[in-house]
Amino acid sequence: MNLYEYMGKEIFKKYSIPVPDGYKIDRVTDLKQYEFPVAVKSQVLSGKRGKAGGIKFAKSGDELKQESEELLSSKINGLQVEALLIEKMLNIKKELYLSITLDRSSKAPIIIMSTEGGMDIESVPEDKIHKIVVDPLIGYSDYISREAAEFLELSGDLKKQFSPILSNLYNAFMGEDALLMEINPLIIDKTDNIIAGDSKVTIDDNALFRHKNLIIDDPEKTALENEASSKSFTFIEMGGHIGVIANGAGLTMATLDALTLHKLEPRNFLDLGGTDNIEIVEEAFSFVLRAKPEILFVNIFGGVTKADTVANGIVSSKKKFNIKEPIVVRLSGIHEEEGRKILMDNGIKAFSDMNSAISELAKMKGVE
Amino acid sequence: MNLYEYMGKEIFKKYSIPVPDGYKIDRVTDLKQYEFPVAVKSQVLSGKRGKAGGIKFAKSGDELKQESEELLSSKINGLQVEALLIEKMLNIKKELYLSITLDRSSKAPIIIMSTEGGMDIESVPEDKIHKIVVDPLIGYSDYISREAAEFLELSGDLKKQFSPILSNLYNAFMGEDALLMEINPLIIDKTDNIIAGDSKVTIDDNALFRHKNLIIDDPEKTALENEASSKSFTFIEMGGHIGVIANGAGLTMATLDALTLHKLEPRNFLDLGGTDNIEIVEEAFSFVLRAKPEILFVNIFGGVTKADTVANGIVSSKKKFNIKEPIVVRLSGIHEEEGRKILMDNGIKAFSDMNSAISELAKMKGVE
Amino acid sequence: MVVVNGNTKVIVQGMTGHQGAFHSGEMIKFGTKVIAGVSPGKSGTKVHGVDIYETVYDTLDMHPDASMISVPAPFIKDAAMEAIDNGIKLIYILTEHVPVQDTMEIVAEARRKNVFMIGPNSPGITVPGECKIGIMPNHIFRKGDIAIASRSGTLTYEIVKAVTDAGFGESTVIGLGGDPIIGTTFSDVIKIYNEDPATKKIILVGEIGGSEEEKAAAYIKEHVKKPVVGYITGRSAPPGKKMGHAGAIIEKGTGTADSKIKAFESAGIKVADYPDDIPKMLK
Amino acid sequence: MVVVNGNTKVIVQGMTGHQGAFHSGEMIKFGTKVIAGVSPGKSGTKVHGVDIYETVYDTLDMHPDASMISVPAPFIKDAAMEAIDNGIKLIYILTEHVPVQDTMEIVAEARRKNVFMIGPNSPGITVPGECKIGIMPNHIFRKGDIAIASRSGTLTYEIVKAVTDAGFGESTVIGLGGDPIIGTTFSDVIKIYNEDPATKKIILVGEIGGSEEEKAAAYIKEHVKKPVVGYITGRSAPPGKKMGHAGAIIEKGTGTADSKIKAFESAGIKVADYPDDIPKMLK
Repeated sequence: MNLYEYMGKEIFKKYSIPVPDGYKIDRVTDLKQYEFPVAVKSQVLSGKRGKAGGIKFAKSGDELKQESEELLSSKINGLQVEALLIEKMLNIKKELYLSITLDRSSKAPIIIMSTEGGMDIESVPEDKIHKIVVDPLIGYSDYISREAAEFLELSGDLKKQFSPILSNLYNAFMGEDALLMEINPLIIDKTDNIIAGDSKVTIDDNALFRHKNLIIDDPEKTALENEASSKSFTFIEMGGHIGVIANGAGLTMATLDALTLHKLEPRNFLDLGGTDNIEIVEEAFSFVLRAKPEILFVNIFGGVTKADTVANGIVSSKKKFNIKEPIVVRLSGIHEEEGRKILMDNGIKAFSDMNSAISELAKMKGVE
Repeated sequence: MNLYEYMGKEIFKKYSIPVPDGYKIDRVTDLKQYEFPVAVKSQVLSGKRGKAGGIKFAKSGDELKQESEELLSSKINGLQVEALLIEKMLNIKKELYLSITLDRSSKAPIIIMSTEGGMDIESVPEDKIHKIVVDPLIGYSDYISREAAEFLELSGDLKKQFSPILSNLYNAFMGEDALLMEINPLIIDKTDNIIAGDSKVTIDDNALFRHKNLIIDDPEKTALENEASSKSFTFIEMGGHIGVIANGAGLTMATLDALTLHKLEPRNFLDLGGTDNIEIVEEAFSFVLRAKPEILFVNIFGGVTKADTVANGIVSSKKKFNIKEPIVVRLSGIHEEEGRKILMDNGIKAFSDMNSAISELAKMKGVE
Repeated sequence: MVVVNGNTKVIVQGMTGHQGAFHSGEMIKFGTKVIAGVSPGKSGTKVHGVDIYETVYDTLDMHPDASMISVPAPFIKDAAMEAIDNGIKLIYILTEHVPVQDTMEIVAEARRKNVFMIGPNSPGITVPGECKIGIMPNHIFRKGDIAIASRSGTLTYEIVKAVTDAGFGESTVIGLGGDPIIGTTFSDVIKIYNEDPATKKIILVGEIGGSEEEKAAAYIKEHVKKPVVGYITGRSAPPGKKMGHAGAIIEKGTGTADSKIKAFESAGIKVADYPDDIPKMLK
Repeated sequence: MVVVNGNTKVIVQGMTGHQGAFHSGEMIKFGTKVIAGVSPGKSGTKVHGVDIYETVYDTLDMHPDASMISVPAPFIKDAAMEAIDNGIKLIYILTEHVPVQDTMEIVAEARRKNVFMIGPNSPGITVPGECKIGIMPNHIFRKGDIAIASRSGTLTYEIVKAVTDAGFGESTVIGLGGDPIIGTTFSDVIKIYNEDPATKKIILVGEIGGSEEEKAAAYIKEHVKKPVVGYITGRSAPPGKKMGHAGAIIEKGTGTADSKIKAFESAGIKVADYPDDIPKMLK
């Protein structure tokens, strides 16, 4: 789950990483009198927010009110602005880049840093970027701060300020089960204080049981997706017309791929998981139906999930939700024949292989 | 440094390990009204304290006062009782043994447990003792509690109580830089609560910089030893007559060994360490002199410590402290000849090898 | 035959759980030597006639070679460390939704102790005719000379079944697991398959995210003479959106379906568009 | 010659400190290739003409083989981890009073990365005519065929000098360190000395506490044909009292001077009563 800037900065504060004085508002009436000038920052989960006009400045209460009103009624890179972070303006002397993420290759946390902060890190040349892999069994050690401070050309008091910032960022990364913690820019201001100018934080959804305080709706999900998530379904809305229910993430992805290659557009991704329970099937249908697809496609390879159970679930869902949209089913694996018989008896088309099922869908949509 | 029972129990409390209700007193006037019966436990750093009469029981305020007065004016196994721990009596159902110490061989913490608690663990047969080595890079994991609980025949609610006790004991061991944390007995009372009946805790002196709150006089050292320790000397008082100053712990021990083999009894162990400073030598003399030896023996192999510096230190000490006792010196290594010349010029006997010096001492004491 | 064989002695941590019990039964039917189960608080009971113990330590006198771990995600780290520290040399983690930092520590410890680790979030390993550790359906396999490695679960069964239905058979099938950090990866497994005399052809079922497919392709280009067929799923995944597997996040620049397909093709690997196309590409 | 030779390139962590600077100078006089120093905040300066760097990482293009670590005890763990994680394959820790739990973690990490670790609280390693890493006085050595291992500092010099004065010479001298947990122990070093063609005779200088002398004796009994002379210090130590070295705590039952002397004698090791007796027992 990706967090908004203001949420990431709350975590930074908790781990003693300096952030600018500021506060978050949801509406203009929440604005407080504050030391001017201030930055008015749209809380949207999008890169290049500044270039897209998502960050404004205000020198007075009137300006602040006006900029806030405008931003709160606008979209930044297609995303509606729902909240603002009002922050004291910093006098920037230098901008650095600092992040910790997971390195899949070394299977360990990796610290990434650059003297070229404030811009897209992907556009910074390789020799301006330094990486340090941290051994998870050893953890953080101070020499890492020294190596990093040297690369970032920090000495004296700046080095003294920087060392705990990096070790605290590591503690935050491990302590909050993060997948990414990025500070871009890490600002050195004109009075030589180091402050986190921005935050980009991703938390491991699988570790949320250790962070009960963080259990919130994922800002990047639709309301329907969040609701499905609370029922433990992985459900993602997409732009097309074919509602999809499949079992296993890999098979579900392969289903979407096959549909797309046939010029059929999926309306959603829904992984039924491994279950042998009719009610779970009904619940899956309830989410897909609320996304209003034109046709429903169920693609099951039975194993843990028995094909006849799914067939019964489809039949009962059809009745329960009074489904008028056509349903195409592919059932394979454990109890597939029983399953297909149940469906046929109830007037639902059922195939034993994926290709035939998709051909049928293509015929129905007239793309073949 | 070994801690008194009440100090160890303070640490246990800090790490949520249950201990009996109780309080420590230094004098009888500190006694409080309390739920009777109580145990009155002498705070001395000696094993077999119970057998030696160091633990009494009281059923009333009068008994408590009387037992406390008697214990506070007695010696247990030769040690003066300076403090008592007054504790609520427990109704004991079963006694277990549990400890964590360092295993030099596997170079890791080792958990030792037995169902035969309350007695000297050395007298318990091997098959009644179970050991689990903890990998220091991995740390504690819950399966260790399960393995231990099974060996200790704890199930159900007792297992649930025990698991955090062991993991907390491990946390205490690591968190307080301990060399030993022992609970003997670990008591199961008649209402099936698990409680630490005693504590034996040894802290790594070298890690005291991380535990400023623990910097206290070592209960097992004499006042003079503690004072020397505060000046960073390793100084130990012994029973004999020859005051010893040597450099390096190994050479100092070898000096004591050689004296003992010659039937000469050392008054002390004092390791001068590696120094090239006359004032350190003077300070070393000040401690040895306060232990009132009959003869002084200085045994130096110069390296970091220059032999001539030591010679000058001996001469200045002799003047400063007006030393009347005979001084025998052995100087070898860097600047040994200059050193011996300085001593000879000042009327102090100096040898180049240990054997000759010790023969001279033997002659003086008439043991040869 | 790879890593396991007909003599491999397997314990199941979490054997009394719903998944553990069901799949242990299937494994026994397959012919796997399931010698013991471990379920704290359930020692003394039996599942499919197999004794349940309190700890892995209690099973050591039966000399287990491998452990299948099927406990809830929050307890995976403890169970895996227990298996590794008790000297088990192959661990397979079925469970999904394991926190990735826990996996990271398990992998580091497994490497240090030379433990072969499969998963987490994996369907396991199957060597037809010898041993199955995991949850792949028994009936889809036939002993043969095609080795399969996949990051997916049901999709693997789909492909195994297609291969078997087309008249081929499998030498070894390993489900690597769908998480961003896993014990055994494509680049580990491709070396093993290349050296396995029972394997004549190889199928790699990759997925968007990470760069393991690209690394395996580089190794294949250099070292592998056996024919390899590849399939990559996630082509239609919206950038930056997750598809159930955390491993399916599209990473900036690398890790896309395109980059993986290109890497495969440049290593001479035939790439299938649909799972069903794979069998004909083996001919 | 053992572990190091005339080509061993050495860095010194803490080279600008009092001890670091003095002993680096002595090492250079001995002939050791001291290629760089590491002292945070002092980079750009020089000690004995050798450049000082901010981090071990900055010295890597000179390909250091070994690091002498002489920083204050609270910083030892950081410095040692820095050396190990930067790929240095021999680390020697001079510093005394290192917290034993820090040492424990350093040793575990050194083992995992196959690093040869000497110390802490050790005078180092000297191979006369080749290389000295540590603080043993230069002038007491003569190249020869006697290898010495000791848990002590000054007592080692005493014995080396006695050996040299008696007309013998040394192949390798290692001061293992006086702490309860150390990187290299008697049982490690006895194997190395036994296999070293430059070594004809061996001297072991033990001390009360622990069971490493006993373990080495068992190995000698089984495998070592070279003559071994032993010396154990701490015979007169009062039970349970510390003698400067934490390693000198008398442990219950084992680890006493008596048990060590008996173990030596039963392995056919001649045991000296006084350090000065050792040379005659070599004859």
